[in-house]
Amino acid sequence: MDAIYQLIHDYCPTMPDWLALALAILLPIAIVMGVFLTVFALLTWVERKALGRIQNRRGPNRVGPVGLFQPIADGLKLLTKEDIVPNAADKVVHFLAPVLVVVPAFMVLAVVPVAKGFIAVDLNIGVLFALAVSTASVLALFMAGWASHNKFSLLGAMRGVAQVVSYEVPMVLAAVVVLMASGSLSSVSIVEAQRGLTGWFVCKPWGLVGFVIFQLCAMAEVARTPFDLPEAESEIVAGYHTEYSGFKFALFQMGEYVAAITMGGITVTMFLGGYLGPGCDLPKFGWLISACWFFAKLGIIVVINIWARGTWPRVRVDQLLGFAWKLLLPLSLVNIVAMAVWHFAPNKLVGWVESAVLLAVAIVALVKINAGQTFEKRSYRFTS
Amino acid sequence: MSNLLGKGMIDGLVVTAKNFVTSYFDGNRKDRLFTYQYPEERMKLPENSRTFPFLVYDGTPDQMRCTACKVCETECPPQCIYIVMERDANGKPLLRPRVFDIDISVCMQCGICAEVCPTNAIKMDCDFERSAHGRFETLLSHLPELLKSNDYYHQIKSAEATRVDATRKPVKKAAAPAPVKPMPTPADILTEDERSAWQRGCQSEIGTGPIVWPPPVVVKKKVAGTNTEQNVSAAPLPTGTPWHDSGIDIAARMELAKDRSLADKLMAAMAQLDCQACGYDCRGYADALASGTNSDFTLCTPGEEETKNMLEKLLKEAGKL
Amino acid sequence: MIPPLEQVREMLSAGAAKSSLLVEREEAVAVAQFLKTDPQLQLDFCSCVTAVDYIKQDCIEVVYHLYSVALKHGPVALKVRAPRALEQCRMPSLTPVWRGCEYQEREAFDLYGVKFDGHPDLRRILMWDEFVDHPMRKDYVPPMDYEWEPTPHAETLARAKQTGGTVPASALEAKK
Amino acid sequence: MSATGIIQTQTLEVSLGPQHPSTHGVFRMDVVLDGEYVVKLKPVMGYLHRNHEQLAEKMTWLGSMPYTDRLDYFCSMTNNWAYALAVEKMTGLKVPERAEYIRVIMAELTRLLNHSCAIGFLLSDCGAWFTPVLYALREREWILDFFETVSGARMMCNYMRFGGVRVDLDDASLAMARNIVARWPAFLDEFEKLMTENEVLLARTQRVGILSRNLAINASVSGPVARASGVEYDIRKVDKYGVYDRFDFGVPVGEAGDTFDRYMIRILEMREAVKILEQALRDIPAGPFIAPEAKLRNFKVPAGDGYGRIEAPKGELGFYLVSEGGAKPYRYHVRPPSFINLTILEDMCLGQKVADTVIILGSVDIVLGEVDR
Amino acid sequence: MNIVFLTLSAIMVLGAVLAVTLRNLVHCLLALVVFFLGIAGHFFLLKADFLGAAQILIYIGAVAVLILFAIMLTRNISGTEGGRSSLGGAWWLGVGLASSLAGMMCVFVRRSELVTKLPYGATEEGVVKEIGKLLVTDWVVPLEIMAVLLTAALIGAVVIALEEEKKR
Repeated sequence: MDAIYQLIHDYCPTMPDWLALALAILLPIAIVMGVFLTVFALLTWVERKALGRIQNRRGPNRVGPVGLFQPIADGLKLLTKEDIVPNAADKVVHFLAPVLVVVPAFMVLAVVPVAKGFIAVDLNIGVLFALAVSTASVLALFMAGWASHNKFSLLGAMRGVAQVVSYEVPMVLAAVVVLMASGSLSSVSIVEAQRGLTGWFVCKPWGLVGFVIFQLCAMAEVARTPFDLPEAESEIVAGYHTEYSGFKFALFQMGEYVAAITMGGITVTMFLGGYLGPGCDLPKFGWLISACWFFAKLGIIVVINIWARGTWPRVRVDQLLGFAWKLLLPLSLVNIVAMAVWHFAPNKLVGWVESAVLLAVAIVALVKINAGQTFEKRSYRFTS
Repeated sequence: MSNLLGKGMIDGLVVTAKNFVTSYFDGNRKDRLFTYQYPEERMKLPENSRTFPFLVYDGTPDQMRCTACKVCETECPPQCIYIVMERDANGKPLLRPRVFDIDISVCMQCGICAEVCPTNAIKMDCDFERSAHGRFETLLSHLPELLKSNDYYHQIKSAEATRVDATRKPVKKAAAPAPVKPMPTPADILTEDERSAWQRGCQSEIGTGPIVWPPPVVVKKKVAGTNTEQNVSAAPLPTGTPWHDSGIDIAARMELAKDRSLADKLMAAMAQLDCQACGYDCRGYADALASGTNSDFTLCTPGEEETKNMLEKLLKEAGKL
Repeated sequence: MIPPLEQVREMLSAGAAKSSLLVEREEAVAVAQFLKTDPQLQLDFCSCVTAVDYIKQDCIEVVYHLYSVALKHGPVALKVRAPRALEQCRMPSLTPVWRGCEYQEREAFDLYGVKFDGHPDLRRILMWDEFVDHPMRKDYVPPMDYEWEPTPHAETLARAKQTGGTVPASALEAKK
Repeated sequence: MSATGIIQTQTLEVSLGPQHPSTHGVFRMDVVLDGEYVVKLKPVMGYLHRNHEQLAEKMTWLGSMPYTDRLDYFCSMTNNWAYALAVEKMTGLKVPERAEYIRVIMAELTRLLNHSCAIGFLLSDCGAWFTPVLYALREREWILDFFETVSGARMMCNYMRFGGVRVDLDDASLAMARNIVARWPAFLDEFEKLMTENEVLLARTQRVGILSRNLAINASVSGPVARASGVEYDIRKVDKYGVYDRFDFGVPVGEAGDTFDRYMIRILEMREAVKILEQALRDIPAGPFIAPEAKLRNFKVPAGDGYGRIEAPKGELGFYLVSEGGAKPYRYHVRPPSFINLTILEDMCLGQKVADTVIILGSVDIVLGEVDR
Repeated sequence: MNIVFLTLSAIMVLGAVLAVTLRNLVHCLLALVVFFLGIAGHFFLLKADFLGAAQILIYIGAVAVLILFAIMLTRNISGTEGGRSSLGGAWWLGVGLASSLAGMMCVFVRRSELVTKLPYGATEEGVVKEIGKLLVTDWVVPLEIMAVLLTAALIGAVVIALEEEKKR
């Protein structure tokens, strides 16, 4: 933000001081909102096209050249749709819920370093701020479910709250490993700590396990398949946003998709070395290449989400919670120990091998312990 | 639950990935991306495909094959066809339908009318774009819209059309060639009473009290001195014909007409449909056969074999043949 | 009385469509138990339960088609008759013997008005609960006023009323 | 059975349906929930009741044939065959060889179509976001095109007549049928690879909605649902109707009787159907496709009653017909498999969760046209 | 800077008052959340952003959700059946007590010099490191005790859940 403040002063010194400051604050916000809203619109289009192709049909191809204006068409449709509020609903809370869903999703964007030197607000507690704000969405889920005064949304809300709360813990613990490695909370310094050829944290054993845990928890946090329980269409109609229509429903969708992007952004920042990549330090177009690296990696995360959504069925509630508490949580604790072992090892190779072995043993042990419900191979006899 | 990230899920991902990638290479093959982009890209319908029925005419719309024998009207399961026989001034049937309505909102496209039609007059079309603005008047297709030429029939169903043409022997029109009347315009085609008569007949309202079937033929007569017309329904059939119900089979009908005059026995042998395929209604044809004015006993097409043999037996007994 | 075993077995071997067993209402459950438990018969699969309204003989007949899954032999039609009048139209339910009759007997009750004594949960199954009459009986006259909509059909109804179309009591009752 | 544990929770009365995305039609289940567990479940049906049986009493014998397509609108061919079989049994009409083979081909194609869609919908109830259904629909399109080429309509075929079939199978349509059947093994392998070993699916369907063998027989459950619980009863093998005794095919039988078994039984039955089709298409004889003495109009059935049944994809589909010798049936009753298979829905769902009731209903595979008639 | 401080405090006071006086429990909870946000805002104003983020994470993320679950278990949530007005009889006694307490607080704060000095030389980026060092050096004993306490609570929760499961 202060870099932009200097920039403004160089180009037009005549501008009064408070205007420059205001501009320095508002400009990055405008950029971030603009970029990520177009990314959101693009994401809905990519998802529908990709799911279509997976399912042997062409995705939307009517509106715009290859269906590119489909998100705009959806937006306009939802804008003009009538906004029905059930009369038994709790008006105030019913109105506040979609707002509270969207706000945390966008606030987290403040600490995601999009490119070299391009970060909205360089807080030195970046990651902690991101995780703290993303827990606020729990309240929004409950408000939506409770205010709609509808049994299905109540069930959806309870599932959503349980899911987000129980996946919060392993997520934070998986993030702890990265903080230990980079020594600071600020997202820019985390990215800088991953320089070097195999510098990305994902290349380290504990980094890989941390990445997998963080990615699973992010999918659960944002309720994407296979964890999309809060709005499981086939069971509880549309979960907590059953009673929403018109633009409030659009806000819910926007909140969900933008949260998916921001969680992807944080995963990229922490594990895949944010905007780092060969060529991101060039003087002239360094920042442009680093931006491309960042969005490329974000694309990989989004593709994984869509791919999983097109293939896997949904997990049941008790299995979902069991998976979080009985497997992800202990695994992330062991991951922290493995990180410590790697850190204090005499040299890199020994540390690498030791933590890898420790993690492998931990994973196998945990899988064995939780193998309560084995899947038996079924044999079928054929009567003549 | 614990080994959630096992092999099975990876296999699933591989299958969807393969589908995703190959859809870009052989996307235009119909067995891969099987959706047709409808208005631009149309699916070629196979020849047998059937939607709504239409009436076939040879040459000019006036030479339509339909003889208004009403077999399709009786056989149609949802009862969505309504036919009124055309009569000249003094009420003689002209073997042509004056009114032939099909309510396509009721028709379920089962094709039974085309199957049972003795004169191959009604066939199944394959044009499915029949949307309309209203739910009642516009979905009721009248005679002019239904008429389509035999060449159109050849065009949409060539194999079937040629087969039909081969089997069709030139149908001898019993009645004298009717003077060519201008096609009735829709305005005066369905008067008020005929519409309600049609609705009674067509709406197949189950058990709405005794349905007089077929609906009484209404002949308009000017009331002297006033310009209003008074509906005089044609004389209802003599009540003394208990066998006059197509539901009873021929043995039972002959049983009922056992000790009756030759004309009554001949009438009992008919198919009781008053379909006028023979040029008269059942009563008229039986009287014609009894009085010898008409000696051809094979005109009762809906009666098929059993009626023809019975008529032949009766005429032989009576020594007419 | 329990039908002699040979009669049933010969009926089964004949396998003709004519193998039906007319049973008094009182003995129906006993005969059913016998058919189900007898080692040679073991008719444990009650495939189809139908009510038929014989208006001329003034009786409603309920037909149970029984098969044996164990011995895989053919249908025995167990027929039970009850008078048509709604009050006396009662017969013992065979659901305790074959659980499969539960829904089909409820349907017979719903559409024909046959009350099955001993049925665990005798309610209407296809028609809505406030419906008064039993629609599949031969003398049933459907109410004229199904969901009313002002369409040309209105003329049809007017015409029907004018020419003496009857409006049944059940329709008026349902309207109240 | 409300929780008498430490916290006294309140039960929740929810009605799943008739407007619900996964009840396969207008079907309602009044469910009493204690938390996520089902305490009581009462199915409510009748929303699609068109009184098909009373309509049939007012129509000729042939007139009801197109209405049988609307019973189980997924398998119109097998509905036609069941009705035709019942009437032929009463009139003693002899069906020519070729017609019998054509009927077997059509029935087995309908079985493929029905099972693949049933599994597809079951998986989309599990949450697999419609991908398996669209793979199944892709294959189903080919079979529907074949039906349209032969009978004239994709789903409402109205194809079978008393004594045979309405239109003959010419060489072109036989060739079309052969290459459809040739595609199926590859599709089945792809489908199994996509879903069968998926751990999430295994976790969700194994030991869920268990149906014991005796309860299945006692509640006259038929079709794949019964065979999954260990009931070795397939009407094609027991009654040997049509020419089924000429083909060698197995009947898969499971033993655990849970949702996964019902899923696997349908896949194995599809593989058996492909075997039958290959044999039928290979040795279909020439000859008339309808009995010469079959009459279209004034068709009369001798007085008496009769019960004909076939192994429809969903179970035992039977027709009980009473005739007074007239042109109209005196009594016309349909024995619908889905309607009777629902008797045990509550027994399977007690104690399971809301998410499981939806899958159990999906595994029973009901179609409301047949349930309500 | 004090404009922001004044508005923030006003919002906080409004939130607190609403939290007490609203009838619908869910609305009270939301007012409470607004109050917690106000506190977090103050921390950010004082440049103690670690505390601000922690406040959001702990109070809004956990405590509010805990109260939420508590609300779910109470009977009349919309508070309409209550009947008695929420202020209760002797409300004037409560106000008197509260105002006297507030007065004493102001006096103590005015007198202590804590306000003028930034604690522990908090430089721009050092706060987080400082807190980290302190926690592991001077305050390590309370940290360990709290860790043991939390794990005990966690195990207790699991045991209760298992019991509930067995009863099912």
